[in-house]
Amino acid sequence: MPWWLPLKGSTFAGPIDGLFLAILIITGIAFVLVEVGLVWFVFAYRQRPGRKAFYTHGNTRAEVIWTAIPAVTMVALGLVSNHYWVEIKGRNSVPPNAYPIGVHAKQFEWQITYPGLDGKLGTADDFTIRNQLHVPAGRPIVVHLSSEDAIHSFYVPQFRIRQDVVPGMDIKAWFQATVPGTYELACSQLCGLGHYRMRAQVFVQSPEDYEAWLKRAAQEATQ
Amino acid sequence: MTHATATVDEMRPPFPAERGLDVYNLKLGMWVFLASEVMFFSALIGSYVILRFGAAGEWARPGVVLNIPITAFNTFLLICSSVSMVKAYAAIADGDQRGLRLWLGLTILGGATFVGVQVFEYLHLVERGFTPAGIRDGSELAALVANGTLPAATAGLYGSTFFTMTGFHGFHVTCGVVSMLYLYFTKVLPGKYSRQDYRGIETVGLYWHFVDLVWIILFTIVYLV
Amino acid sequence: MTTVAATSQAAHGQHDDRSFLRKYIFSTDHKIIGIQFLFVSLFFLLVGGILAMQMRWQLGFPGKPMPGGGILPDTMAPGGVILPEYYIQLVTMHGTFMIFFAIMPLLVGVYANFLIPLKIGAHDMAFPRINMASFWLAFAAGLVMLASLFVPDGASRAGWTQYVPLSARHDLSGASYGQELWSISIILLGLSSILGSLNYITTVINNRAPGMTWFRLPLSIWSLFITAILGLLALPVLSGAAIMLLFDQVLGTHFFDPGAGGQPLLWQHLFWFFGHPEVYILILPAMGMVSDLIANGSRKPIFGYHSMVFAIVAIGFLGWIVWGHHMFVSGMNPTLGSSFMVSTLIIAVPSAVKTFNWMGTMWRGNLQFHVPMLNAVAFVAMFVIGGLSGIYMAATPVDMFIHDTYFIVAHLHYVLFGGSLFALFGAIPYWYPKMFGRMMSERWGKVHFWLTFVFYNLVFFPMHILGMGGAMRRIYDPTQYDFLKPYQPLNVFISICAFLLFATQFIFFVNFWWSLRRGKVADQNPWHDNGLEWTLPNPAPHGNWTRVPTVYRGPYEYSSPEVAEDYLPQTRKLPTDREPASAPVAGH
Amino acid sequence: METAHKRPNYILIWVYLALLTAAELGLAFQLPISRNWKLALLLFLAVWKALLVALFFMHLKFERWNLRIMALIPIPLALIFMAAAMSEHIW
Ligand code: HEA
Ligand code: HEA
Ligand code: CUA
Ligand SMILES: [Cu+2]
Repeated sequence: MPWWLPLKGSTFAGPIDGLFLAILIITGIAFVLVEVGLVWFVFAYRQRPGRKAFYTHGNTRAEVIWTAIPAVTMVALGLVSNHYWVEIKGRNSVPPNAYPIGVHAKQFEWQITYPGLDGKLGTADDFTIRNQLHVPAGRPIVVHLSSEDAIHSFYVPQFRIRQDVVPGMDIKAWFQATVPGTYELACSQLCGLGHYRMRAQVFVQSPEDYEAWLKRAAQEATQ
Repeated sequence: MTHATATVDEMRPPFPAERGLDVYNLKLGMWVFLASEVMFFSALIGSYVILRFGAAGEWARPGVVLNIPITAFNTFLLICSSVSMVKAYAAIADGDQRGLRLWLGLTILGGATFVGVQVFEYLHLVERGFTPAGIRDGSELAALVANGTLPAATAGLYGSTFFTMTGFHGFHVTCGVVSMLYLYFTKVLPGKYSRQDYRGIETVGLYWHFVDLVWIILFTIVYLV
Repeated sequence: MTTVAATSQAAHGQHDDRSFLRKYIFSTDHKIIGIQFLFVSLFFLLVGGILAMQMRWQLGFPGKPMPGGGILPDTMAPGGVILPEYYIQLVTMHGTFMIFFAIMPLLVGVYANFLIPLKIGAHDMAFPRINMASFWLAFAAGLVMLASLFVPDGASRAGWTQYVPLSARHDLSGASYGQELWSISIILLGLSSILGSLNYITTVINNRAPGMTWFRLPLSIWSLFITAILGLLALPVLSGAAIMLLFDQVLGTHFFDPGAGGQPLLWQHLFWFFGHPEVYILILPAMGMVSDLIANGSRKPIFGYHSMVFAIVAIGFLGWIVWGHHMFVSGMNPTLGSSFMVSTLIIAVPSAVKTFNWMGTMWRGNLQFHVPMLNAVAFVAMFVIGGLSGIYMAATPVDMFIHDTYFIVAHLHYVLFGGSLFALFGAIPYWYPKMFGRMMSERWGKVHFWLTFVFYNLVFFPMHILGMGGAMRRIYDPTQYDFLKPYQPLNVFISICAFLLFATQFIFFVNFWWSLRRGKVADQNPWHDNGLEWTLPNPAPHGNWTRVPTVYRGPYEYSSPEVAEDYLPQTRKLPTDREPASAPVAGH
Repeated sequence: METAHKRPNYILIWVYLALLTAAELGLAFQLPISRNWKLALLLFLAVWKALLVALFFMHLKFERWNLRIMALIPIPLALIFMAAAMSEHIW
């Protein structure tokens, strides 16, 4: 049974997993400090007959230390995280050359609209497929998210990407898949009784395969 | 707090306060309650501001839908009832029972009339087709939407926010009137208040002025802006 | 000794001749109201637990008929097989009951009511009748919420966070009255909490005994005071939001209806602007009471009392400016996300102060592991885990991955169960004698503690791994997803441990009821505590004090060199103590 | 800190409030100025009126500072909330 993060399927996985590990180390230290300390005290200072506790009201130096260290760590962590956050979701983080795909969520399915051969959404040759997301590997993709009814959430664990799909808002999210293969697109925002089965398949293909598939799919769609 | 040092201070109640802040429980409690009321109205008004701010297309001109003159009158009425309330307070602080009865009576009257007028206003609006759900088709206002005097896009939001905010204010006024009536018959008429103890009056006054204050804000941002 | 004097007076001093109804049902006595809250919210805790067990069955054994599930109507679980729509109701009601009707009333309703007047030396709350109203409103709210489980189409189906438009539109949720009843119940609850809070605040500010200065208040009272402020200012926002939601549901208004220009995100802002202060409402009282328990169990003054107070205040304030950390991936303005991340991370600092000061309190103490102390130490150990997992989600890029996964579920149970509930398992036996005059069984208390501690960790720690694997929350049947299939054995394990955890709770249940009648009669100050409440007989008489006590020192003077025994009650006058400056006495 | 306060002239406050309301009405419906200017001025007047009521009718002017604080606490919170929620639309 797996016990660590899923396969690194996109360019986001590197930094996010790195950050996760960094936090694991920071919090790990704090965790060990506290738990070991507690266990130690529990044994070292448990009640003994005729012993009186050491009477003290505190120690300013100690308190300053254990206030300052977390403060510094947290600010540092905040700065680092923000750096990646801006790259991933910042206002103009979407690369200009990103390949557009329309994703329309409705109870309880994903309608994926492909830009057709001209690579542009909103043109005549767009075509739509249910619950199948094909993306070329090694190229930034921008998904235009829209919702029919409730709030859904676009989530591909291997890509480490998640973005809520809110009715009445058009939200863009981008990612760049790296490892060809098939994955699952999960809806991760409670959207009704079918929420649990609102899933689509994700096919990451080499650019060539993708082009080939696109041609075929486009023809089938036009017939 | 010892009162010895205090030179005559007309704004300071003669009766003893509890320990702590030297403000008696009832008054402190009312202020604390008002703090939460501020948050409640902030939630409603804030939502209105946010919705209007984010709304696509422009907002309906108040003058077109609402009946400004009658509401202006209502506003004036509430201001008057606010001053009569504070006069009632001043009267009993001087131990003037007649004054208290008179002014508090006027306050109740003003409040009740305000509610009455608001009910009338609501009926009038609904009749013209303005409802919490938006604008009723086939109504007088629907025609205005058709000929473009009223923006259609935001009509729904307008109704929702308008009736919720003014409605809850009206509800607060009603509560104020009821509690003042209660005091009037159980305490004021029997003459239970005196210059030694008029906590009930000062406290209900605080509530009443707050409701007036909320209306001042509402009137501006709902009826004028 | 003043202690004895005071009590004997109190004992004879007040004979109250109130009818049974006035005394126990429509009582205005803060102690009775606290006890009423205790029974009611323990019942709801049980309900929440039962709902959780059904969830765990479905998650562990999807699609298999639930033992005893046959009794459920076919609209919920035909033949005992839980339906998706019923599962969502379970999740929603579990969260709602646990947060709003179990933990919140247990911490605030019970202990703010019971402890504040007793610990500050007041006769009762500032507004006893309002206090009673607050209880009955909460009770009504609970009944409404409970009733919603039995209406056609069952209870609310939108999660305890009630995200719109799902919660606002029946055609989306498939619920009928359930949604409205949720809103109504929450509006009532909000009113109840506001009335309660204004009572606590006024009482603490105005009705402290002479000599009970701000910095002589026990930390439990400090935290309950700050909690009351949070409740006072946060719940009206929730009520306002719930009212708008209700209007959207029944009047056809458009606040949250994107079709007519309404904003779904507005609901999330309103909800979480309440929601995060709410979670501190759920932890601060626990922290405060744990501070009392640890100082008592360590027979040592609290380490850094003042910084503990400032930490409480800081957490209370910061709690207002972090709500957006629940909305990082909601489509909210990302720049806003950055600022919310920073403010969220900062909260680790006051929490650090508290954690390390608790440890400082135990350091070189003379630890006595009575049941309350055991649970208090467990609280520290578990809250830290929950708090630290909060750091992962506070980091926006990581949260993008783990948001709405079981990592969150693990976090919230570590802070809510490992935190709040363990604190309660400590507080309940600690003040039990003050409430009922008898002790809860020490032995069974220990058994319950150890079993709970073990099973609890076995249930919730593995959820971190599920979350790291990307397992989503609020999923009826995880095996739908190929990438989740390998985790199913883990789900089975969690479920089995959860059943054992639940079973363990019956030790507590029985201990609680059994001790009411048969428990060992408590002597006056069973824990050798310094607090004012222990100068009264058990249970404390109506009106508490005949003569308001005078306070000469802070509450944590354990093992003080000034006296032979290892505790020094706040009311005990030593030759060196001066009388506090007298103040005008309460006039009511 | 115990200072002697004279009771304010309530009728005068009432006159102010009435006049300000009249001014608001005129401003809103007669004055030919840009929408934003109107907005700013109207809000200014509304706050002014609110202050009059709070300070004189509710006696905040004569209260001790810690009670004033109590009355003011919610306001920054409300403003923080609105600012954050509105920033949704200015990006
Ligand atoms: C008692 C309730 C409680 C408490 C106290 C907390 C405390 C914290 N919570 Fe938690 N939270 C919840 C209840 C609570 N939370 C609930 C119920 C949810 C889910 C809601 C839902 O969606 O259903 C949630 C969700 C939640 C989220 C949203 C996750 C998501 O949905 O994507 C986030 C994100 O930032 C978060 C963060 C934090 C942080 C940073 C703290 C901090 O206060 C923790 C601070 C404490 C510590 C850090 C540990 C002690 C400190 C030290 C040992 C010092 C050393 C530490 C360091 C140097 C790091 N919480
Ligand atoms: C304090 C809060 C609290 C507590 C104690 C619990 C307790 C438990 N919770 Fe829950 N949980 C939440 C708050 C809580 N939970 C919240 C807020 C959510 C999110 C909901 C949402 O997504 O909308 C959630 C969601 C949640 C999920 C995720 C569901 C999903 O997303 O699909 C799961 C899954 O396993 C779960 C399981 C459990 C289990 C097994 C317990 C067990 O610990 C239960 C054990 C039993 C008890 C603790 C009761 C014991 C009874 C007594 C001691 C009473 C004795 C009575 C007398 C003396 C009279 N919970
Ligand atoms: Cu769509 Cu969940
Ligand atoms: Cu939070």
